[in-house]
Amino acid sequence: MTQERLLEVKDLKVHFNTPDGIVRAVDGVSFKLDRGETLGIVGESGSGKSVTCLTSLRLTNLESADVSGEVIFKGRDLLKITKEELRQVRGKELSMIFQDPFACLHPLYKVGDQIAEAIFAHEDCSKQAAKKRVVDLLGAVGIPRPDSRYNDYPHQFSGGMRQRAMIAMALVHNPDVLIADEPTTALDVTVQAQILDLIERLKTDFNVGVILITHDLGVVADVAQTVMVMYAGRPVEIGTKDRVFSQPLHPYTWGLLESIPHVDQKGTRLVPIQGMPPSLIRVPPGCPFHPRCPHRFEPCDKDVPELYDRGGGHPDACHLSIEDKKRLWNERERRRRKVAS
Amino acid sequence: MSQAIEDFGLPVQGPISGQDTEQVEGRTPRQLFWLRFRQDKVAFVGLAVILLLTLTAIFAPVIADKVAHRGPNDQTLAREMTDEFGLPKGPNETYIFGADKAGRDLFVRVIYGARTSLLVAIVATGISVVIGVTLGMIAGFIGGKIDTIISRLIDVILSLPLLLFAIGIAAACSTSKEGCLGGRIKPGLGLVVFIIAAFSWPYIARIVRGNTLSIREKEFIEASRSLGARNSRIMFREVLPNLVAPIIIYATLIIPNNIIFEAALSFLGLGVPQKTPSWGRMLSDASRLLEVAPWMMIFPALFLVLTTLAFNLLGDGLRDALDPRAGR
Amino acid sequence: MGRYIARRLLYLMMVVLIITLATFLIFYVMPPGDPAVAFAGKTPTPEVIEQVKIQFGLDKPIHVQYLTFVRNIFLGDEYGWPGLGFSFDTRSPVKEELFTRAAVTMQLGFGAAVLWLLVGISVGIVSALRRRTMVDRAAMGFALFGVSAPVFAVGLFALFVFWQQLDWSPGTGYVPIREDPGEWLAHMILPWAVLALQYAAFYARMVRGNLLETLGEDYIRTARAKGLSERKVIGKHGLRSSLTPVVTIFGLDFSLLLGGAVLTESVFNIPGLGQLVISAVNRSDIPVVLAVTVVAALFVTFMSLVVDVIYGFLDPRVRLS
Amino acid sequence: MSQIAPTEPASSGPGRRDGALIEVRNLSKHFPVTEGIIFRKEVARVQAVADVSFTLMPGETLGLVGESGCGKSTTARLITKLLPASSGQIFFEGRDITKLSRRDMLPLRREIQMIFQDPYSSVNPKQTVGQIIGAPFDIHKIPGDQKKQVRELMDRVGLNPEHYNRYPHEFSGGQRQRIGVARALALRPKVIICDEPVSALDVSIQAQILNLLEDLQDEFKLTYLFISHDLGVVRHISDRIAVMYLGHVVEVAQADELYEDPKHPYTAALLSAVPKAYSDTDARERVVLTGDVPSPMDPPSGCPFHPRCPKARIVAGSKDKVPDNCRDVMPPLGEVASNHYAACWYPVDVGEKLHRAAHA
Repeated sequence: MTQERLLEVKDLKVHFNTPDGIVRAVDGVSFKLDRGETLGIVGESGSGKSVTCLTSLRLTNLESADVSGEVIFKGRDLLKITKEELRQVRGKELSMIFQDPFACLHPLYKVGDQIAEAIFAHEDCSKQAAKKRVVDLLGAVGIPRPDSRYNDYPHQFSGGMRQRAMIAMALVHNPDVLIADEPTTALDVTVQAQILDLIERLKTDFNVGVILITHDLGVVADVAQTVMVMYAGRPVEIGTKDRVFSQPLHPYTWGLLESIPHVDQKGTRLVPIQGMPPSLIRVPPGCPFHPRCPHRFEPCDKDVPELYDRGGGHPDACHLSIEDKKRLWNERERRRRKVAS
Repeated sequence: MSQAIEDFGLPVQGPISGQDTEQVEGRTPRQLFWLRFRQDKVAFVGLAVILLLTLTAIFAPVIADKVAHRGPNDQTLAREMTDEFGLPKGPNETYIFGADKAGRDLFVRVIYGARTSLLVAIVATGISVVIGVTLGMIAGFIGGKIDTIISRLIDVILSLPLLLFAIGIAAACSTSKEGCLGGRIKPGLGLVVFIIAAFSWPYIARIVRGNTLSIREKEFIEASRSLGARNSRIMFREVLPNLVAPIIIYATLIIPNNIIFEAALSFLGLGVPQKTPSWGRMLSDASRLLEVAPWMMIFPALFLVLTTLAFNLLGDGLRDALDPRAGR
Repeated sequence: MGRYIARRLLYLMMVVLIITLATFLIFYVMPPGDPAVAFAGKTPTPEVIEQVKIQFGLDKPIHVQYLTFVRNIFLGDEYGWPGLGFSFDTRSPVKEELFTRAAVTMQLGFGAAVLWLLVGISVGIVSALRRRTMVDRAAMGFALFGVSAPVFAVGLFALFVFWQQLDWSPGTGYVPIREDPGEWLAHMILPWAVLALQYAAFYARMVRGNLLETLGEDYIRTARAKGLSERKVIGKHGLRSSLTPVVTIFGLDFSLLLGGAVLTESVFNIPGLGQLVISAVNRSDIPVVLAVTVVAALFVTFMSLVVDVIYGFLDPRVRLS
Repeated sequence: MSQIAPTEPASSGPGRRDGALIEVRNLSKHFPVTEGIIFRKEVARVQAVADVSFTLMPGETLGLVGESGCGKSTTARLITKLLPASSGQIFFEGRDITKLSRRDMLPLRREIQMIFQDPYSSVNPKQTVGQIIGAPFDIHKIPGDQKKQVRELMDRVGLNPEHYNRYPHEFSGGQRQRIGVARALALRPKVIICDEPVSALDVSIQAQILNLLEDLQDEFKLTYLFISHDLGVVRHISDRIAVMYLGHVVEVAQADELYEDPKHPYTAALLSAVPKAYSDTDARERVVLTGDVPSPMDPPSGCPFHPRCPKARIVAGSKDKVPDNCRDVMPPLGEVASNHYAACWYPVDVGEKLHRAAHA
């Protein structure tokens, strides 16, 4: 696998001005994406994972937002380039698919034409040639009878097929990066498996970098190589999938892992995270997770922990020393296994 | 604000603490409404104008008697206010709005006109709200054949050329003193109110039906049903409170329509009786003397537009405050 | 689609029946006294009234009268199709008078409709795209005034300003286009503008609201994400969704204009259907009022069918479900 | 590859046990699809629930799992009589309640309660928490200090009783779900039907509610019918599990047995499709089904799963063929192992691998 840096987000902040106050939707996010890599971004609702990616392509409503930081895509800062340059990037080099395939296709145009439109947006091409390419793509993403399906309207497609159509639309120009924002949340689990399979296959076939945003740790564990966990607009840890799942470093990640009921094993009592996610208008001072954290100590409510590698093998944002973390996590693991057995 | 912001769970406000069970700082719906409405200065102006007009209308006799020293049909000073050709004179210090062609004080008549306009519009709106809410709620809640019948009735009435029908009814019922339908509907204010109410309830009914349909699908209705609540309880305790906001908004918004409706009928000579001062009729009188007595047109027109504008401003403001997702 | 139209047609037939019934009840059953008396002249003798009754079938039971009335509309009467009756006042068939007048009202309506669509839609679009700017605020302020101002008040005011004061307008009245196209136009501009104002204001508000709502939809984000230019995003994806519902509203508004033109015609003294009705009402010429109302209602139902069919073509969800 | 003959006909399969709290026998529900503007005529029907039988034993949690549109929520609404059944019977403590009128049903409403999915739509935004939780007392005209009882309930489900007079919008999703739980608990029911009670919640909040439900079950000896599409949640909370597909119950078994040894190919595919955060083995053996769930308006003939079934293709030995009986005859829900029922002509053998078998 070639190590080609495709995307680098540096200290991205997105603050929305609302009548109720400033919403710190994204508050200092940095990550990198290489070609052929799948980065999974996990977090609960309101953790800022979607806004991070939408803002990268300037797709959020930025009228009333303060955005700072950099989004370097193949050497250019997407937040600084002109609208026309940005348009050239969108859908050609960097494509996006969204959560709700029911709402993401225009209800009044044919599915095929909407995909063809993505072709015409970036190259001159005869109608017939475009149509042929669309039909081929629809076939490639697994839509049966693609030539007659070309003329269907979105409401004639099932949820899974619409998401396939969206993926086909994202792939017309062989992009370098595919951002998938909760692509399977609205779908049933058997259809989800189909779509995840498809994304996986496309990643290898087209050698793209994929960012997969989800709230489902299982989905991330399934397809990602790198995992970034977000909480209250900030990343709390970034690492390879194996490290984050086997040696998680942040108490929030621990809480998440312990909250999920397992398909594979029965009977353990769940350990929920106490409390609820904070309002992004009034993020707690210090570490935003400290009010819910069972391991909080002196500096937590004052100093914001920076995200860096404290020796655990991957960066995290927590004041605990690496020894304490290992000890605490192992204790929690032991307790959990004891209850289980 | 765009979709993105809603995803942050904004409704959850307040300092967080260790427990999900801790309180969230919050305000009652009424407080929220007031908070938003207070910031809407334009709507406030509308409200102020309406209050002023209402007071003027209520105290019209007092103002006419004590301030202007004249009644609405008082022609004793006719000679003073008509010239040698019998044409009315324009505004002066005593007669601030001038006089009409019979030499009556236009200011006093305009004030009394506010009375007629507001009375007819508010009573007619009240009746149409009662009918509209009842039928709309029944149609939306019970559904089935009853819904089909009521909905079709609404469709048909809304697709009638209603001014023509109104003219027809007004004409049919005004041919003689005994009214129509065997004397049940007498010409006069009552007839005008009846006609307006008959044609404006479908607007309310349609809105109420639509809202009821969407409320009916909510799980709290099922919850109530699964507890064994009867339909009457569900309608009055669960559905109706959720209809209050749309009813207030749309009632406010059809009042100006009804004011215009009354004025239109009177303008065509089919509205309120001759003697009753009405802006519509004043405009009709003015149209024949536009060249010589423009004030006869300007003042009633001004009051008419001001009134409807004020109600529309208020209605828009209420909609923004009660239902921030709609519009804007 | 065929089935859809067939079903709509069936429904429309029912509506027409209901409308004729309502009209008939209003004019023949609601008023006290005898319609024949009105027709028989100033000092009717019982013999004359009796004669009139027989002549117009007024002696028959009311339901027979109704059925005759409906049959005449659909099948025609002794004066041809459609049978709209005989005027008490002019003592001639209503039909010819009605169609002459309708042509005038149509001229008024078409001109106004073109004007309000152009103005309303473009103001709405501009307002939505320049949201929260001075342009938007000014446009919406004016629109609010427009929806609040009754057409007769605006009409009189316009006459006062443009005719009396500025002398730009030739004033009230109507000149047939065949006599003098220039004069025709000069006489129509003010009525068009006045009639269009309220609708233009309403359409501007509606289009603005629709477009803003559409621009918040997920598929607009998709359109941007695939690299379409902003012009295409709004022009193709945004406008298509926000203008499609306007078709329905326009169809209904335009068809109801026949009723609404009464006031404009009255202010500007234009000899259209509205004036015909008002004069008929004043002379208790019931058959004329009845005929105009029924024709207006039929026009509405016909237009709603046209709108439904057009809408079916514009929205595949309706067509293909 | 032996064909296991069902031992018993469907109606007496898993649906008949002595001492059952709730027994559902051959329950069906179809919704007419009507057309017409004035006179509506039925042009099609959606078979939402088809010939479903199962029992709910006192004190147990029966999980009802399936994908969207499989009829699990409709089943819940049939049992709570929010919808009338098209055919079949529902017994509560041995008594047929299928045809009871609202009045006769009223006393039984105290015994069967429901918790709903959407914390935002399941509480009336115009009522205070006190009114919402107090509604059961009003409706059943229960004497006593209602305010005190409501406050006790609020305390029990983890809400601050001080918030008696607050409106729902002042609460978070998890707290609102607690309001719904308190309302369901108010009349001290024997059974609570939980319709996707945690699906709308974030994982950390979801765990709080699941723990609460478990605690309440112990304390009040509750029986749950727990409906969810989340297989992890269902396994966590259920003693027995019924799997639904296109209106049919296709498999019923003890939770552990079902997860470790699924007999119906659909269950096997469903389980393998769940992405697992904790998966120790990296070897993915996912059975990726082709196609979507068919429309319940036009369900396939025979076994509803046959168009997507990998096992049927293994049996037929071809990618494009299925055995005739799969295509033509709906298999009854038969006992394929002790207390393990599956509606399949060719149940999955122990340890049999289905993944990609048919697609290879």
